[in-house]
Amino acid sequence: MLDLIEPALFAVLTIAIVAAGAGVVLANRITTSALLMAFTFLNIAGMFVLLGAETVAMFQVLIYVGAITVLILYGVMFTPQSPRPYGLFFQTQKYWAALLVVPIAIIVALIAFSFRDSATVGAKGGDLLPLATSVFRDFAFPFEVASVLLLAAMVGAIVLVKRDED
Amino acid sequence: MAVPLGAFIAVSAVLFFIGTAGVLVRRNAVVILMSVELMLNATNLALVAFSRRYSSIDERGSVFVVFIFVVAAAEVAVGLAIVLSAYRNKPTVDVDEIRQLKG
Amino acid sequence: MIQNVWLIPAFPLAAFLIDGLFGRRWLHKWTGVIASAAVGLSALIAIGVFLEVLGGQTRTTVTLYEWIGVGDFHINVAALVDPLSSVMLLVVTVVSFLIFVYSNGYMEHDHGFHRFFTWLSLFVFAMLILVMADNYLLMFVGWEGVGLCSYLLIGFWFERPEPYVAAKKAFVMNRIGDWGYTIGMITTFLVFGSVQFTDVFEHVGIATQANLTLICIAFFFGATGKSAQLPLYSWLPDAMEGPTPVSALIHAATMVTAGVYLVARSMPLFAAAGPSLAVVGVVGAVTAIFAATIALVQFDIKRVMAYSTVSQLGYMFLALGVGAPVAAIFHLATHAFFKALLFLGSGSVIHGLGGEQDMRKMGGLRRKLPVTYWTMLLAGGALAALPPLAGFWSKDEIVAAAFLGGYPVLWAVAILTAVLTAFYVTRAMWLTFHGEPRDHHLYEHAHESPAVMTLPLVALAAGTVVLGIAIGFPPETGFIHRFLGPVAQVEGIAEHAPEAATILVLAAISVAAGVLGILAGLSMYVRHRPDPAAVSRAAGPFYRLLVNKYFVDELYDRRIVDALHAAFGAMWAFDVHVIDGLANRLGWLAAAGGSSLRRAQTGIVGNYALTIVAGLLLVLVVYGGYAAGFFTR
Amino acid sequence: MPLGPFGIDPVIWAPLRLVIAVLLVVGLVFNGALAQIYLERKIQAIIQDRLGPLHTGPWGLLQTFADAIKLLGKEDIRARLTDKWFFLAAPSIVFSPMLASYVVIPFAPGIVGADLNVGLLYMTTLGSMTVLGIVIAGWASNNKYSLIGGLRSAGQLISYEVPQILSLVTVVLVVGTLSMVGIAESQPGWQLNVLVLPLAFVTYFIAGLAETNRAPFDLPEAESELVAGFLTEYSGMRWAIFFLAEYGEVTVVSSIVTTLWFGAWHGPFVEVFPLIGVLWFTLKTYLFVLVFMWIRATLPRLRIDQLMSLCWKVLIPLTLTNLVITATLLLVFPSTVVPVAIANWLLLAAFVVLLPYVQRRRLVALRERLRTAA
Repeated sequence: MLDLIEPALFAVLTIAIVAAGAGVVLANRITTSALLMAFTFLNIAGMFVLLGAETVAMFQVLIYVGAITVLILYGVMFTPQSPRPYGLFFQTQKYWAALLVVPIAIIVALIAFSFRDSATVGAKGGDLLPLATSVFRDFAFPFEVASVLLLAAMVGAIVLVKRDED
Repeated sequence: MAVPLGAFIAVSAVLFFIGTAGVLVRRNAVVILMSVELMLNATNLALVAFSRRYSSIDERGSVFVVFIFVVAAAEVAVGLAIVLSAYRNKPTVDVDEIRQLKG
Repeated sequence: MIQNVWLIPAFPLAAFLIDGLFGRRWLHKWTGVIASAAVGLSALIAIGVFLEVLGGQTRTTVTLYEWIGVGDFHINVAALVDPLSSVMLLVVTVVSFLIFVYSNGYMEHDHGFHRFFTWLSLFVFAMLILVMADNYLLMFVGWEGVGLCSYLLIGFWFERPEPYVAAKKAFVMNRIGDWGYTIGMITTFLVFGSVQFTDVFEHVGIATQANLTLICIAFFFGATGKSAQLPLYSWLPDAMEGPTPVSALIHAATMVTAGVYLVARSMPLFAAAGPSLAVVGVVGAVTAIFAATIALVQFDIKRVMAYSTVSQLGYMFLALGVGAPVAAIFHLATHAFFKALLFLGSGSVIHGLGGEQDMRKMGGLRRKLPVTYWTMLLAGGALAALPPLAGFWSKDEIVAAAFLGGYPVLWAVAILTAVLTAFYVTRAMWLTFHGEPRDHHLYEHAHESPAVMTLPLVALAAGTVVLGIAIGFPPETGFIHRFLGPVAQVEGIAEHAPEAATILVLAAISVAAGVLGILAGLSMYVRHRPDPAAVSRAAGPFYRLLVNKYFVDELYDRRIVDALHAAFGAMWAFDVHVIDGLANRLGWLAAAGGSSLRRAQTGIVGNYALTIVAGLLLVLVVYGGYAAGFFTR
Repeated sequence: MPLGPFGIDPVIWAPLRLVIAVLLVVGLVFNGALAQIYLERKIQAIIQDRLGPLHTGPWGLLQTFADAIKLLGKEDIRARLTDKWFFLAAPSIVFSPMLASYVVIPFAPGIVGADLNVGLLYMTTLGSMTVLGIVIAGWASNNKYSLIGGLRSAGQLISYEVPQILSLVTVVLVVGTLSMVGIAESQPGWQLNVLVLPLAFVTYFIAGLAETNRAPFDLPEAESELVAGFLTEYSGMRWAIFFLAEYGEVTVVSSIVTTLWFGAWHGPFVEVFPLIGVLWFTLKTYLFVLVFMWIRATLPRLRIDQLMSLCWKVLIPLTLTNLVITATLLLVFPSTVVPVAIANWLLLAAFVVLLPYVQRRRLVALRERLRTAA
């Protein structure tokens, strides 16, 4: 019975992710979209835990839920819009989009099942040490470059939003 | 009984294309940003799954997740800044109406 | 000490950076102090280096780092420290230091004070690089650097039109000369595969006579540009529009001697290429007498000095040409002192008169400016080659070398020039300091300069008095000869072994020439017999020719500049119609293509994203096709 | 079939254990909050030379119970223009992360919900989730004071997370583990981390004050300017949940301080009776809760710009410097923490001595600028 806990959790998380993700796209209120997005992020963090990557899961929550969602909520609150008829809700190209995206999604999802777990990977330990080793030893330079990217993005965002005369 | 790797990848693929669909069909620029975040998250999921289950050598896949965090944060900051400054010029976040740059 | 030779240019560079970055906002008057102190430190180190070279370190190469390394071609940023460069380092730093100190007083009330010292420091840095370089390319860096600083400093008072026109002229003429230098350097590289002095000089033998001559003539052409020789001399008199310390430092003591230094440095090349030395000597002699005649009739005190400088530089080239590089460098050193002194003295007079430069408005100033008068009198004596002042020893060696080397014509020209030199010096001194004041208003307000200006004058005067006898006695075998021996010991140049009697006779003749010139000047200006005005009337057309400087500037304008204008017009037409036309057609093609593709750009972001997804679908289909084997059969 | 503790089947034990733990923690938080409210009122009263709650029960002990019953009994009011689901969800979003953080707190040897190897990171993560609830509460209230309060709070929390995490990282660098139990075990006896990293402790404590919206950083609920911030529209039990969350957060921050810097459960007799660790832990934690109250009663509230400049111009540079110095010293002297301790004490001294001086200089400059502008 304990063996079923993991698939059961996986099923719950999958349903939550797909439903909430679809909700983000379909919800007619933007705040709902934002909250559902945060919910999707949380569930993905759950997936990470299921995969045994709890450090990444923590960072996922810290960054996506704690920072990015709040940032997007800020964006939502600073750009209020009057309600609009549902006909104007989607872009005019929605049928084309559906026609293209659905087959691709099906193809890719089917291809995805062709990946098999590697035989040698047994029960790995936590991912804290491997992650730290990779980031600070093997990928130290790209990591620094990424931090410069972040700094540049921050400066760029400030410059873009700053009003001219104050 | 462990969940097979393919299942994780499939979930990731489905979420990715949900995000794609969001980018393609929604008019609201903020929602488009959210959809992009969904796509990035789907990528994260695939990367972590591969890194934990597929590679028999090490777990470097997770490092790319860290880089995607960085990129996502940068993307959302700059994206929102652009949306905000566009909103200041013309009070709309509808991407169909922001088309002054057309050729 | 020699290993730290890089400190010598480092100090002026640091001063340049400090003054340039912080001078305008924070340092103000301190810029002068900083720059002077930096150059003073350089001078101290230069003395140390000189003493070490004296102690036997006759040839050291100090490499700082590799600058260019491409295949077999290696150029280092390296200093070559030998007697020649150590003497030059000493002269440059010491004279610079004195002039820097002087400038603190002279430029005191100028609003560009910090700018002045910034450029001046940069100049000293570039000059030191030029002198220290161990290869032609690094030397060229300094060469161009001093040219740039000369341009900046001549045009220092750019608010007025004359200075910047003069600056432009100087720059363009230097560029023409640099063209020669560049050709020389490239040819050197092609012939020898290296531009390093030691490499080149050791392998002189591998080059053909024609190649060597080409290299030497090209380098000498470069030298004429920098050292204001015929035909590229006419920028130097115009350069007097710059501040007087600049004239003293750049256009008398240091930069203009770069050409002399270049030829002296390249002596092994010149010696191996026989005809080119003759060219150097003839050009030098012609320039000497040519400039001296113009100096006879100028009324601007600084222009007299400028033409005098051209003339004296001609002497140096004459010396090089007759195979006496030691005499040339000796004269370079003494000239640096007494001509800097003359310029600074003129500056002191100009300063005392509130900016007046016309000698016709001066007169009788010896009572008002005693220090300036006495120091300038010494310098004038040195210029007129009166014993025992410095100019006598060095100039006498040149004249003697010309005679002993078997060039009697050049010797005669040199003697004649000496007479003219003595005459115009006497004239300038008399008009400025003696006689009755001709402009009483100016005279009333004239005043002696402050100590910060007069002390350098005194120091330079001391140098003028003792330098010649200290290192030039006894003639032909003095200290300078022993020290600079390695420079002179070049194949093809025979060290003369003159007899004492010959030397005495030659010296007597040149002293007599000087005295003759002085007496002629005195009789004309003190006793008015013959009256100068009458002489100028009698000379008529010749006098006009001199006053108008042989119409050289007009000749250049009419012949060369106009011809260039015509050629450029033709090129411009070609550019507009053919090249631009081609580019425009291509641009039109791209524009037409672009505007036809423009319709695809709807401006709706979603559409673009959709095309990306369509592309993804295409990739997947193709990939699937390959996987299924549709395309492989 | 393996047997779990107490002879119970592990399949049943796992959820049972969860239920027990949740019940325990909820009880802990509720009772802790009641006790803290009583303490707060009494201490404020003592500092302000008053008597405080007096009449209900002996020494007014039952006053908070009465208040709690009153709040529970109140009508659940929701204004019509509020955003229904968000309005209802916001208190839970604030409350549940706080509750979840108790999982990793090491009360005593062996008494811990789960010894995660990323425990500290887990706590930080949960702390950052609170922001979401506050922003949503502000937005859902459809009230400008609420909205501004919520956004201010979000800005404050996100800003102060940076020095907070940087302070924690210095400790992690010294200790070498993220596990709360591991950190607790690393400081037996008198080898408290506070002796090594006093500056990190001070900066963390300041940032913790801001993270819990406590005075002098209680901007989001600044009554004088924003009515009650994001709480304006809330009343009754939902309001109470926000307050429970706040007191819970205070306890969590105090627990982190206790664990990271003051040796967690370590104290006399712990080796003999492990359970006595709970007592030591609680005593230490409540000591810091008292400090929180003391500060609230003493210091005036900061202005929003002062708050932000304190964070970005003082705390973040300070913690960054501290982090870099600590990391460097640990690399240079891998076997001893004495240099780190010396550097940290020196930095702390410099901070304490120089801060008033720098502030005065800035004030003078500001006045000068205002005068010239006027």
